[in-house]
This record gives sequence, structure tokens and C-alpha cells, in this order.
Amino acid sequence: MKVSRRDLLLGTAGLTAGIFFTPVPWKVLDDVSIWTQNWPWIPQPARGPVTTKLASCTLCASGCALRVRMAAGYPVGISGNASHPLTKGALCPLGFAAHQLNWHPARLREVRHRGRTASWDEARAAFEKASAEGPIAVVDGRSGRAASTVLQSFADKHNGTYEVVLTAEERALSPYAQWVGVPVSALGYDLENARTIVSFGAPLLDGWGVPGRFTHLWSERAASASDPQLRLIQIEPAFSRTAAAAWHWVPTCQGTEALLAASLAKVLVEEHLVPAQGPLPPASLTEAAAQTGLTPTAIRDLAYSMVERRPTLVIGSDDNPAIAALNVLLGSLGTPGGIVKKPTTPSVTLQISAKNTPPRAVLLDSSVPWEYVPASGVEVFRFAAWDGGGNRADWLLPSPGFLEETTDLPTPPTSARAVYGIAPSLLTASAQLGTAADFLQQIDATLPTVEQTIHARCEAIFRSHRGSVCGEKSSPITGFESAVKFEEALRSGAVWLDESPAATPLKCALKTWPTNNPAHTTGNWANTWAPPVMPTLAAKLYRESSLRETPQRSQS
Amino acid sequence: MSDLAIIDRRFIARGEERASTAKFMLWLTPWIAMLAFGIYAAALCLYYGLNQTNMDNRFAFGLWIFADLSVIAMGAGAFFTGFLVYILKQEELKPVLNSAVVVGLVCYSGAVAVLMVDVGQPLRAWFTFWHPNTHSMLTEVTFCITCYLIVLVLEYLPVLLRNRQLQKIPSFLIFEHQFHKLVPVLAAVGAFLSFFHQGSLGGLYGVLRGRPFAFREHFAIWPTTFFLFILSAIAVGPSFLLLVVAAVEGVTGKQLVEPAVLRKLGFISGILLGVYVAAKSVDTIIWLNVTSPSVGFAPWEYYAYKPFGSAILFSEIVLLGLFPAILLILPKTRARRGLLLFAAALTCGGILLNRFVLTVQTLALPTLAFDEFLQYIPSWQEVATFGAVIAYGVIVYSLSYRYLPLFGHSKGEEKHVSVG
Amino acid sequence: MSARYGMVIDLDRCTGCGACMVACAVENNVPTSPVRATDRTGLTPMLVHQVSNGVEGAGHREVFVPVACMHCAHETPCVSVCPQQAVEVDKETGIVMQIPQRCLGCRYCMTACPYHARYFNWWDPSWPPGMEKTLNPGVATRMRGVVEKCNLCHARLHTAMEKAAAAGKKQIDMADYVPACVEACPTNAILFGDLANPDDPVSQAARSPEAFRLLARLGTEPKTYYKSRQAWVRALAERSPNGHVTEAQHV
Amino acid sequence: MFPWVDGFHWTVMHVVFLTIFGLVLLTVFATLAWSLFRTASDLRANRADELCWRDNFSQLPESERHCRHELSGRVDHRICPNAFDCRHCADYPSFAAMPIPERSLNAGVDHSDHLLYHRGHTWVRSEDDGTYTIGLDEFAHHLIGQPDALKLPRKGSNIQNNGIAWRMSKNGHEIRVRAPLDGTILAIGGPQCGWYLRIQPRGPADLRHLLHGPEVAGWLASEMDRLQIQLRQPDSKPALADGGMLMPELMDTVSHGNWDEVLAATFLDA
Amino acid sequence: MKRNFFVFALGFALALVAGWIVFPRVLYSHQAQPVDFLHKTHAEKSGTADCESCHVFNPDGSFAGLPQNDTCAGCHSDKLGTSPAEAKLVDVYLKTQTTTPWLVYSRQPANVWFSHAIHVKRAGLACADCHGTLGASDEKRLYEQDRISGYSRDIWGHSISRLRRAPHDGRTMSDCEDCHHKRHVEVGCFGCHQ
Repeated sequence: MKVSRRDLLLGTAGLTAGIFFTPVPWKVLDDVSIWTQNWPWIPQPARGPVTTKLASCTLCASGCALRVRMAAGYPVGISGNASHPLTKGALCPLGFAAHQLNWHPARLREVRHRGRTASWDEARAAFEKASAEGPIAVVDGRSGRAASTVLQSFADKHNGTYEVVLTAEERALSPYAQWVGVPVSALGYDLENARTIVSFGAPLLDGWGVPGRFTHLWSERAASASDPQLRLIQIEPAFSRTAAAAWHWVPTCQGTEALLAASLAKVLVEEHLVPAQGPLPPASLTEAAAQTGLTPTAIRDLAYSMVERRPTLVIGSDDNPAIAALNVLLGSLGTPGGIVKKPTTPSVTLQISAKNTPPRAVLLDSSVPWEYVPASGVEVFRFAAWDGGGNRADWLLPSPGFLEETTDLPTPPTSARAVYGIAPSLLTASAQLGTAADFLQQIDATLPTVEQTIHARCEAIFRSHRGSVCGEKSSPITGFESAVKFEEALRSGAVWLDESPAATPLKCALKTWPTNNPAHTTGNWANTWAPPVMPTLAAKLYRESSLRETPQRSQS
Repeated sequence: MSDLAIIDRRFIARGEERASTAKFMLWLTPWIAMLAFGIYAAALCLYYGLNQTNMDNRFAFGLWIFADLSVIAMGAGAFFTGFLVYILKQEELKPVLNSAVVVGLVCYSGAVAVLMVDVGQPLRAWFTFWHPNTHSMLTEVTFCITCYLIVLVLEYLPVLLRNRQLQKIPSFLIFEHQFHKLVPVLAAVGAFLSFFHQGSLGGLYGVLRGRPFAFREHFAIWPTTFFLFILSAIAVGPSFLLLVVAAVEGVTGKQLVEPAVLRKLGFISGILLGVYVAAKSVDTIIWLNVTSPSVGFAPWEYYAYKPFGSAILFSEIVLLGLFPAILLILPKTRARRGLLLFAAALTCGGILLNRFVLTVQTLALPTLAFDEFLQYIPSWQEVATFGAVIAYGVIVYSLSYRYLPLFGHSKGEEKHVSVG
Repeated sequence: MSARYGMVIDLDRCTGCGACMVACAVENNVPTSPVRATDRTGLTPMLVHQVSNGVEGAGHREVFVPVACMHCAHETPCVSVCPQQAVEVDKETGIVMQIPQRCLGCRYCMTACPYHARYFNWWDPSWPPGMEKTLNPGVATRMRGVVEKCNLCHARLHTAMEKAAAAGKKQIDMADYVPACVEACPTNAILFGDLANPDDPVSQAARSPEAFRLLARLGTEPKTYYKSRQAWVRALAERSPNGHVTEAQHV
Repeated sequence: MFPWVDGFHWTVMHVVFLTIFGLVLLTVFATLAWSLFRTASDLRANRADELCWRDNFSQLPESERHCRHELSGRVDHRICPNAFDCRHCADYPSFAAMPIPERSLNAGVDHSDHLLYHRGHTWVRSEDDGTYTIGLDEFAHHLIGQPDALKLPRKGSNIQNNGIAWRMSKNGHEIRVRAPLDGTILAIGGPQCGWYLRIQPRGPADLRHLLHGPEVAGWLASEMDRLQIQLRQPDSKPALADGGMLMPELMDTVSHGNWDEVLAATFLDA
Repeated sequence: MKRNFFVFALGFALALVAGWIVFPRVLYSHQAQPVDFLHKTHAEKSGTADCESCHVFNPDGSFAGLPQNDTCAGCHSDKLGTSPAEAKLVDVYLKTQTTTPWLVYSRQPANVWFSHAIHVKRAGLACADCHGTLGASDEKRLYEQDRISGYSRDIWGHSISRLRRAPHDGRTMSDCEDCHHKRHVEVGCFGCHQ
């Protein structure tokens, strides 16, 4: 029999009708919806138990203590470790997403030479050639580490220069270092005992020094109190985060900080608010008022409020002798709540050998601002984990990223007490990565290794019998039977804290009021202490909120 | 005559004068292009997700929701005319009934199509039927619109079966014959459904406790906007239908219905619009002086932001509400075709503005003390998708007009060559 | 007895560092979305607003207001509107729960929320290659086209519940349940606890005269309290305290 | 939605809400089902042809619905009230009794007094053996001439009065020819044999509804007028042979004109 | 008329056959476990039939799920018998320290949070209450995966209609709910979702 069109139509109708009496439409509908709930191209977290490990943040010199939540062998979450003596568990926002940095698109994973992929051997050969041809400059982005000693001794051995990069905080301390003749690394701010802190544009609550330290202090002593125990006076043109939280904000014109400092000093001395010893500023109040954009009375009031609650500590945002001189005037040098000299960590000493011959090549370790690189004519070997605009370097040498390298943590700048810790590596770095220290090691086997240096330092600290070890619970160092045990404790996340220094008055050489006023810029949050590359998630959040200006947002 | 023309001719009801096949194709081409482009845009949105639109977290509802609300209001002519003819026995409106059904079908199916693009996960849309939250106005809307769409399709069926070729198939003709007897039942059901979802579309915003600009006092479970929307919808429905018929008459150059019918539509529209304007004014006064102050919002701050000044309120109520109502109610003005159409157009404009204010201005206005007044410009994908609905409507209506007896057998001799 | 988890945020303590935002995003596997995302299409379950008092010069004051879902307790706006029960208030915890797998992405709840605390996944979530290894196991990633928001770090509550169950306890130990933002805040500005428990520090802080809630007059009983000793900050509670519009100044 | 599905609560809202929508859907689909059922029963009862015809008839323009008695001149003006089926016409006997006024009409197309004519331009001839022969009348024949295709019903199948007896096509136009009476097909012919079908009527055939005698001339005359009008051209070139004689193969010779209209009107089709 | 009905019925019947018999076979893909593992044999050989000796709880109370390689290596540090399955386990996985890619029959998607601790330790359910006689199974079951949703067939259950289901068959959300309703344990969405 022949199939007519009518039959086809009817048959199809029957099929369609029948299919609704089968699971097909319903099950498919259900499954398709389930498919949308588990789209295969959307990654899902790995399964497995979550363990917590203690570690330290190595993004900046502060070495904040972390609790890292690990799952399936990878870090999945970060929080502060309250047992840390300085940070008290507080972290900067970048720290919370730092564990994503290792997979940042800008991560360096291979040796690159002028834009093309190269090998470690080539790099080593090039460096040896360079060091044979002329002096080498070794620039250390973060001084005082065990690795630093390796770099330094290499420089010394191969008549190179070893230079360290000072952070803005350290630069702000350098005037005192000159006047009292101690290295910057031996000076610190005794914030904990100060009752008035006058900040000349220093971003105290915005990543200054050890971020957690002052933030925590402020939240304990100053926040949410109309008459705080700790008075924070912020002198700054812009209404910064610190200004927003300050007890008193003094808006001044850009670049008149030194002049204001001088006029304040004048008021202090003339109105006998401070003993009339020390240098006298040659400033006139009216002129200062005119330039700073404040009224003379405002300046007077400011001076009075500075001394109302002593001890008063003046903090500059950068190397500014005039501001530094205020501390001298206020007698906040070497006194509690002022600028104190701390005993440096045993065997963590560091003298900068200055030779002025122009180098043939420069080796940069960790993220170093570019002004430390001679403009041209030198071959640049840059060790970095992330290519933060590193295109100016001839050699980009990939170094271990976050939590991928065991390194020790010397006393951070601005700390009033010496601390020492060891940041363990929780992740195994890929074979393609290498540190500057190892790099030099392979060139000159006679150099001390990082491990040796760390052992030596722990040994020394242990033998000094000073201070205590802050782990899950704090215990005196004398409680440890051996240096090995002590080192183990440090490697498992504990931090050694020195005793608070006896207040040793400092002999100040300052006789005349400093007039030289090095031009300085108020540090911008993003590039002075943050890594050149921000954690992806943090970058995203700043882009998607009005909280901080980010390039993307100002564009859009 | 080419074969295509002969075939085409075969489907056109006997004794009907229609444009030549070529001309009709010419007429359809731009609309088809528009439709195709819109479908492309919608496909982009479905494939890449809604980042193709300019909606954002504050403007979670955009052009599409506004379009849906408007289009559905315009489609109200369908159920309301059916209601008038079958339930209230206004027989003289019968000539426009089929036309109303087509308009309704187009509006509703178009709206539903856009909604499917608008939701982020269309493949899960059926969850609303499986796990309905009966407290949500949106659930009410979804259920009503779905049911009513079925009803509309069924109401359209007899019109479709009257096609010259289809009615040559005996079973179809007989089915049409039988089904026609029961259409009043559908009309009644449709009216019931429409009353509800037109209302719940208004309720959609009236219940937004978090948006004092939209929030209104409640009667039982329904905010006043629920009832205002029903009123405004049945007010604008006839006006829109009137405009459509007039437009078709204009395009085809034929008189398709007696002028009296259009005037009747206008009159009904006018009366209802009047009632609506009155109710709306009372509601606005209560809202400005009682409702929103009680939740800490100053009566006039809503209108502190340009371009949404208080002028918008005036034009919504008076310029595009009271004024056309008067024009439509007064026999003198109603009698003049020009004024009649003008008033109908104003009426539609008023309802469009009302929907716009409720959807867009509500979201643009800040609620927290520290958030901003935001603006939103739809992306081309949104506009194109919306355009597709319009094109779809025109195409379906044109085809229906050409091949189906929308107005029964058009009497009256043709003025010039007809199109569509 | 059932709990009512809530927060009291001391605005005088907030320095606007944004740690809460980052910690929240990390904890909840918020994707590192494409650069096209802006502050209007972004995904910030916890968002810190910067608000000024509008005065120029020395009298200028600013405050940072962290805003996340307030978990409204009464006539929760987003719950009643959801057409398919993808949002509900948990009887046991008072947490307003958003289930992305149930959500169809109609975004009605977003229009309903007066705090703009709900966010839509405009893009499919994506991470730079390898970064998906750092996803938090306790939280499933969402897909494009659904709404999400703060759920008070429910994964941490799960962990606490499991721990309690394993130890054979009925109630969880509050020390085990600390949302990421609370944990992250370097100045301890955020206080988290059970508002149903009158002895809980949170309920005590919530009762203080300095405490206030945003848009409390809407009558939705938000469970996030703010507190400040500055009157102008407390005035932010209402849209227009004196009938005039206080404008936010975004820096 | 259902008590066993997540999200259902035994609250008033749920029950009311879902009941309402259940009822709505029930009503809608009951309506649909009911009309489908009625359709099926009609089809089973073989009422299809009649219903279709009545429907088509109601659509015919008035000009095509004149009563036969008007055509014969017995009455001045009368529109047929029951679909050309004089068998059910109450007034038929009275009209039939009236005398036919004498008038000589030139139909313009020849017709026979021995044949009975159907309004769809078919004729019926009763054979001696009680069967009937059905053919296409001169008018239609001249119009179409030789059809391009012919589709006749199978032998033994049934046709119904006013149902579709057979289909032809010419120049792309489909032509449906209506059956003049009920019966079973005995034999099929075609244009070449001058007749198309031979049928055996069901029971005693009642042929009152078919035109015969003088009516035919009147009817054909009116048909000719219609044709004249339909094929009229702006420049009044005589469309038909002089003296108004139909010329054969009209569809081929006269290319202009709306043939679709003409055929539909001629064969009383929709 | 008759013929029409017949043709329609034919289409209808075809649909039924396709939907009820062909569809389930097409919908699921079948995969064999990496290693043929028999619970029964292990229970007999090891002389212990309690699940927790291999499926342990982690210290933090979370459930370890399938045993890791070291658990297997506890006995199979080297080949005990001659079975090819064991040989494969030892040579391919244990020796090379690669985790055995077991296919988990009752694997729930990432958005489901199921705490064995709460169900076993607090509610006191027995493993068999949900997993049935899996612990005593002695047949090598294929792992069936839904091609569309990617779920294991055990989630939907083996009866495609879910009308006549064996006990412990099916792990869908409604199955969880049924059990919870039976035991009057009401939890919100986040009680089971994450």
C-alpha cells in the first residue's frame, strides 16, 4: 500500500501525541535544567578536607602573619594570625587575596630575554660575562633577608655595589639616622606609647609601616571615642583615608609641609610650649599662614594641640628634615612614645658599600621601583615573580611567587622592637623558577646559602636569650632547649619578638634648623608598598566599587 | 499571472480585493529584515548572556520590561472587546473582534518571547510552575499570561480556519463550525485571566516595599496599582485597537468598518480613561501625602531629579489622561475622525508614559541616603530585540489581514490599490 | 532555640580599607570578572560606600559604610517577590537565603531590594588559568544569569554545624562561625552574633543609642545595625531626614 | 505545584491559587475537547458534505443565491433560504404550481430539456436501468474545455448532494465540481465520453431540487450575465462570441480576467 | 477512517516504544570502574563488614568519602593475590602514587552540601539506610552517567519513571525531602545547598 501525505501527517501527529506519555519530554526538560546548574565550562572547587597552616605574607617587608586555609594542596583562603606581636592578626586588603597571585596573568613563568623566551643557562652565562667585564650593581628590593646577605657578599666579592631600596617609611627616618648616627634599620617609632601623633601626610591607616600595627593601635585607642587616648592629627592637602579617621584633620597646600613644620616649631618655642633648646626656625607665622592656606590662629591652635597630650610623635611621609626636626624640638627622640633606637636583630647587620663607578650590569631582586635602575647602558637582570611593567629589563628572571619560597623575615621598618620570623613555603615552586640568591650561588659556590644564613641567625638569636616566641601561645625563648627547636618553631609560623628596648636617649647632632627640603611626593597607595601587580580579586573589587581609584575606573 | 501569484491568490478569500503579490512582498521585506536582525540580537543575548544589554545591578529591569508592560496593556483590547461582545452583548463591535484577537495574540506572544530573552536562565523558567511562590505578583503574571496565551491561540484558531484553502478541508470547517459556538466561554475565561494579570502587572511594582516611589497602599493582598493597571489597560485597549484599524484602513485605503464602530471604541476608551484618571489622581494624592512620608521619603523629592521633574506627573495625568478623555467623551470632538485618532494616540501615549515611569523612574531613583540617581540607555541588542516584536506583530497582522476574513467581507468599493 | 544572626558595624572604626570586600569575595568564590565589569555590573556582595557630609574645607567629614545584605526579618522584600521560591528566610538562623540553582534570573528581587545588596551574574564566572585551584571548597560557584548576595558565609556555618555534630553537640560554637568580613576587619569594626540572644554583645550593641539601621522606616527589620557617635552619620539612616536629599559624594 | 513537590505548602493562598488555575485550564481544554468530539461525531455521521455546503452557501454573494423560481420568472425576487435544497423547501410546492410566464430567453449556451441541472453546472440524466449519469453542462464545458487534470472518485465510493463529486484543474486553477445528488459510483467517464459519473442513487431518488425546463434558460442567462460582468474589460472588447454565444476553451482564449473568481462563482465554491 | 486511526495509533505506539525502552538506553553512558572492586570480597577477606574502617571521618568531622590510596596500600602494599584487578591497582595506581579515579555512584553536585557527620553521628542513620546493600555487593556494577545532566544514574534512580522504585533507589532532592518529612526534620535551602 502506498503512503500518502495524509498518512505521514497522521503518523507524526500520533508520534507527537505519544511522546507526551513517555518520560522523554519531562526527563529531558529536567536534565537540561540540571545541566544549566552544572555547566561544564564553569569550574567548581575541588573536594577534600580543609586544613589551616600558619605562614607569613611576603608581599611587602612587613611580614604579616597569616593563617592559610589549604584544600587539596592549594591555599583557598587567608586570614590574619592574631598571635603576631606587631600585626595582632590585622592584614591589609591585598593580603586576603594574595594566594591568587601565583596564577595572575602577569605571572612570570619562564626566563625572558628582551621579549623572547630564554633559558637559565643563557641568563647565567650573560651575567657571568657581564660581571667579568665590569662592576655589578646588586639592588636589593627588600634588605635584611638571609638572601640579602648572599647578594651583598656577592657584590663585595666581585667588587660590585650592593644597594638597598628604602621604603618611604625608612626614608622618613633617615634624617634622624644622620643626626644621631645610627642606621635607619636601627630606628623605629614607639607608636604604642605615644599619646599624640602628628602625621604630615603619612598614610598611617592606609598601609603605612606594618599595616596591621597602627590600624590595630588606632582601633584600640582612638576609634569611636570623642576624646581618644591616642590623638591622631593628620596634616595633608587631600582628605585621605587617614584624614577621614583622624581626630583632627588639617588641610594644607601641597608642598608646604616643611614651612608649616617650621612655623609650628616657631610657635612652640616662642610660646614656651617646649624647652627653648635646640635649633630655631627662621620662619614668620604670617607668611607660613599665607602659603599653607591656614590662619595664624589655626597654626597656633595646632601647635597647642600638639603638646596638649605628651608624648607627641611627629611622622613624616618621606625624607623631610624640617618635619623630623619637630621631633627633636618636642624631645621625642629616644624617649618612650617617640623615635627609639632598637637593638637590631643579632647578626642581621647590614652596611651599604658605596662605590661610585657606573656598573656594567644591574641585578634587581624582588619588586624594585625603576628609579633604582640607571637610565641606560647597563644590562638589567630583574628577578621578579610578576612582570610588573618589567619590559625595561633585558633579562626577566622568574622567581618564586606567594608562599612558594622559604625566606626569613627581618624586623620590618618603623617597628620599635626587633622581630624575626621565617616564612615557610606551602607550595612547591615549578622547576622554571629560581631566586637571585640561588642564581648567584650557582655562579659562585663559595657564597653562603640562604639556609645556612637562616640557621646562623636562629643560632645567634637563640644564644642571645633575649625576647620571646609568639606562636599559638607566647613563650620565652629560654623555654626552648635548642636552637634547632627554636628554628622549628619559627618555621611553623611562630615569630620571635625582642624585649622592648630600654629608653636610651639619643645624642642629636642637629644644631641649625634644617632648610634643605628635598622634593618628595606623598606616596600613592598603589605603587609604593603594594606589589606592582595586585591580586586579581582585589583589583576587580576596586574596579567595581567607588572605594579606590583604579586605572580601569578612571578610564570608564 | 505568475504561478506564485496564482497560489497566493488561491489563499485570499473569494471576492476580496488584495494588493498584488509583488507589492505585498515589497511591503513585508523591511519588516522581515527587522525581525531577522532582532532575532540575531536576541540570539546574542541568549548565547553570551545578558552582558549584551545595558542593564545593570541597579537597572535590573530595562527596556524589555517596559516594553512588555506597554505591549500587554495595548493587547488588552483583545480580551476587553471579547468581553464587550460576548458577555455584555455589544454586537456592534463584532466587526473589529477578529482584529482584536490578532492584536492580542501578537502582543502577548511577543511579550512572552521577549521575557524568555530577558530572564537569565530561560531553560529554568518552568520552575515557576513547578515551585510557584503564590505570594509573588510575578507568579500570578506568569500563570495568567501563559493560560491567556493558550486562550488567545484557541480564539485565533477559528479565524485561521476561515482561510479559503483551510476551510476546503471538511473536518477543519466543521471543527470551526462547532468551536465557534463555544468561543464565548473562552472569551469569559480570557477576560477573567486578563483582568488578573493586567492587575498583577501593576502589583508587580506596587508591592515593592523597598521602593517607596512605587509602593502603594494595599486593598486585601493587592496594591492600588493593581486596580489602576486594570483600569488603564481596558481604557487603552480600545484606543489602540481603534488606532490599528484606522491604520489598516489608511494603508489599504479601504473602509473596513463603519465609522460608528470606531467612535464607539473611542467613547468606551474615553469613559474608562476618565475613571482611570480620577482614580489615579486620588491614588497619587494619598501616596504623596501619606504613603511615602510614612516611610521617610519627602513627598516631592522624587521629582527633584531631571529629566523626571514633576512635569512628567502633570503630563501623565492631565495632558495624556484628562485631555484625551474629554476629547473622546464629547460627541462633537469624537465625531471628527482626526480628533478621534489624535485622542486615541494621546491615550496610548499616556499609558506608555505611565508604564515608563513605573518601570524606569522607580529604578532610577535612589533609595539609600548615599546612593545616586542613575541613568540607563538600552543597548542596540535590547532595542533590536524589541523591534523584532514590533516587526513580528506587523507581519502576523498583515498575513492575517491578507488571508483571513478579519473584518468579514469588506463592503465598500476600493479607493486606490490596496496593500496588505 | 533558633538564632537570629546579625551584625553591628561601628562606622567610626571603619577606615574603608576594603579588607571585608576582598575577604568576602575570596570566601564566596566571587569570580575575577572581565574588565568590562563596572561598579554597576560588578559582583560585590559586600560593598563599602564612601559618604561625605557635603561640607567643604576643614569641616569636611567622610565615613565609610559597608553594605551587604541586611537579612531583613519582616516582610523581607526579596522573598515575597521571587516567583519560584529561590529566596527564603531560614527559620533556624534568620538568614535570607538565595539559591542560585533555583533562580531563573528574572531580577525582580533586585528591584525589590532597597539596599542594592543583590547582584546579578552578568557574565559566566571565569578565572585566569590555574586560579580555579584556589576556590573555596565550601561554596559552589554560580553560573551566568542568576542573582546572588551575601548569605552570611553560610559555608562557615556548615563547617561549624558539622563540627558540632561530630562532637555530638546540638548547638554550634559561635567561635566556629565568623563570617569572612567580620574576621577580616583589621579594626574589629564589625560585630557579629545572635540578635535573638539578649546577652550576646551584638544585641547589646544594637540597643545602644548610637546604633541605627538604614531605611528602618521601611519596616523590613534589617538585621544589620550601624553605629556612630556622629549625628550626621546617624542621619544617613533615612533617605531624607529633614525632607531634603542628602547626596552621596563618590570620590 | 503539587503537594509532593518542594515549595508546596498547605496554605490558603496555594490551594486557592492552584485551584483557580486548575479550573481555568480545565475549562479551556474541556471547550477544545468538546468541539473536537462534536466534530468527530459529525464526521462519523457523514454530515460533513452537507455542513460544508451549508457553510459555503451562506458565504455565497447574494447574486448567486437566487431562488429557481425567480430564474424561471414565477417570482420577481427571492433568495433561496435553504441552500438550494428544494426538497426541504416549504414553499416549493406552491411555487411549482404557479404557471411559468411565457418568455423566449436566449441562454447563449445550449441546454437540453431532457437533462436536470444542478446549480454547480452539472447535469443529471436518468437512465432506463434506474441509474443516473452525471455530466458537466455546456456552460462549464465551454469555460474549461479540456481540463489539464481530472481526479474522479473511485468506483463504488459514495457522493453526496452538494458534496465534492470530482476535481479538475485548468491553467493552475483547481476546480471542485459539486455532486448534484446522492449515490454510489457505478462507472466513471470523462470529458471524452461526454459524461463523468454514473451512479446508483440511494433509495428512490428525489430530484426536485434540480433545475429543469424553462428555469434552466433563466438560470443560464443570469450565469452568462455574471460571466459577462466578470470578464468585462475597461476597453469593452466583446469577451464572448457575437450574439453572446460562448466560445469554446474560454479559459485559454481569454487570458485576462479574474478566473479564480469566475470558477469559484461558477462552481459555487468558496 | 479506519486507516487514519490505524496510522495514528502506529505513530503513538512507536513513540511509546522509543520513550520507554530506547530512551533510557540512549540517555545514559556506561563506564567501568578503574579497578574491579568487590565490597563482598573485601568484607570477607578483611573479616570486617563495618564501613568506617575504610570510609573514615576526618578529624574536623567531615567525611573522607572514598578511601585514599594509602588506605588501600594498608593491605595492598604489594600484591596479595593473583587477580588482575589487584595487579592493576598496585602497579598502575599505588606504585605510581596516582590517585585512583574511582567513579562515585552517589556523587552529588557541587551545590549540594551533605554532612555524613550530621546524618550518621547526630541522626544515627546506618550506612545501609541510604546506600542499601552496596557494602555487600558482589557484582561489578557499571557507572552510568546521564549524558545531559552529567549526574550518576543513582541520583535519579534506576526506574526512569520513578514510579515503582526499589528502596534506596534515587538521591534526588525530593528523595532527601521525603526522608526529612518522614523524620520531621525541616531544613531550609541552605540546609543542603552551598
